[in-house]
Amino acid sequence: MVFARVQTNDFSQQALYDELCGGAVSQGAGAIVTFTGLVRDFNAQGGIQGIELEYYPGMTESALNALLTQASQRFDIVDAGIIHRVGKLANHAQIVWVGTASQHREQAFLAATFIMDMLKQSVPIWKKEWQGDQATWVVAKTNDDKAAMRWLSENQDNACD
Amino acid sequence: MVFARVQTNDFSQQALYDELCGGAVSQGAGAIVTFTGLVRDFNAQGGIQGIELEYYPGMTESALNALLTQASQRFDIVDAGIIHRVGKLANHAQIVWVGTASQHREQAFLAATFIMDMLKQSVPIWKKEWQGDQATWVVAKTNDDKAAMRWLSENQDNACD
Amino acid sequence: MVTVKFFAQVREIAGVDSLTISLPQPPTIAALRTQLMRQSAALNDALQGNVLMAHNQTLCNGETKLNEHDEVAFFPPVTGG
Amino acid sequence: MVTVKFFAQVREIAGVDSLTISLPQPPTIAALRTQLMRQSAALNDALQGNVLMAHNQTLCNGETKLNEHDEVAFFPPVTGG
Repeated sequence: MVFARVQTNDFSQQALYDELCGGAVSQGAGAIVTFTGLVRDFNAQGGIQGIELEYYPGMTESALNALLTQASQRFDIVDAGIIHRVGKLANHAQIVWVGTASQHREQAFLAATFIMDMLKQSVPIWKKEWQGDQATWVVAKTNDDKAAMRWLSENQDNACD
Repeated sequence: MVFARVQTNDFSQQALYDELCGGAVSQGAGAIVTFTGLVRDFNAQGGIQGIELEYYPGMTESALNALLTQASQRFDIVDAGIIHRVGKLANHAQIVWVGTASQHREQAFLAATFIMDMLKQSVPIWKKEWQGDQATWVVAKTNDDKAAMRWLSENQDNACD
Repeated sequence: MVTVKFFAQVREIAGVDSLTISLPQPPTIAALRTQLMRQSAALNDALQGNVLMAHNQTLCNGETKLNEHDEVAFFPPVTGG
Repeated sequence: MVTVKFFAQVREIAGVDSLTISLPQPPTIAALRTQLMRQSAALNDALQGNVLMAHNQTLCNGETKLNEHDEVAFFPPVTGG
């Protein structure tokens, strides 16, 4: 049902949408939410020339699958998927895709937000940014910690109540 | 920049994604959120055989555009689009697509949630469900009113604080 | 004259998609609605209860003032999306 | 023996991707980390400060007990997505 993959090659929006919906519609899904992260062409210091992503083969895939299991237990979703690219990526390239399918739009939105917030805090992937021939490791953002903490400090399924 | 269309024909996930990203990446978009609503094959009374959507030509398009303007003023997004189908739609067909592009994922998620919540309450479109040769108008849901009210009662940009 | 449009259940119960009618006195949507409801049993049924109103394609309330050639619409709470 | 892996800045500063080392005494990740930091200036620099730890590919803390053939990893806070 759920799917999680780490890959170097690009992904197709249509193919992933179709993969997610394949089983989901027969389970009553009426709401599909997707998130796509793209390489931005700048950071706080100025323009950049692409990024490079490192991962921990084995653990990264396990962490992504564990995240989907958590999301499925916490939210009323019928399917979900994550694709994360690694290696060198050019400016504007697709980095990550998350999709959720639910009977209810609120649950689909919450599950997708949860997956992205937790992914940014708990899945072993590291990013460096290229400026000229210099690559600099990105420092983890306090904002991302806060976004993840919001979910950890809650007993409710709903981030907004 | 923003786009809103009412149409009878189906839409392509890939084409809409590409249309949304076209201008958005050069404006620093790093986060794309999409929502798709599908026809479910059941309601509280049992199985259904498709739906039929009526709209108010002229006002529906204006209301969708006004909603995109509101979303652009309220959230930090660089682009957004809405496609809504009308006419007869079979079970599992795509009904509505909303896409938002932002520099920040939280704003993209909030803007897409806001657009769907407000669309369900303020855009003149009406749905009937077919069961055999009987079509029954769908009654507006209290839940949808509550979802929209949440945004109207807030001074903050963020539904979760 | 103002143009009046009906949609969804309201249209089906009224048995008419649209009609034209002379400006009511006072020239408000509330007065127009009352006038229409007196016109026929079908319109009376159609415009009862929780019916939304639009003036020149913008949602409005009963106080809204009407002018010649305005477009008014009556319809049930929306259920799109 | 346990296998130790390093990632991202930690890997670059350590100057090594992975190594094997005999089980420390006491057999905890904290003891392993101290032992590695004493081994070279590079490892000392690499394992200083805010470094996350994984035990058999699950995030853990310094108290975690180690067994023969376990896999341990040290890396900086993650920045994917």
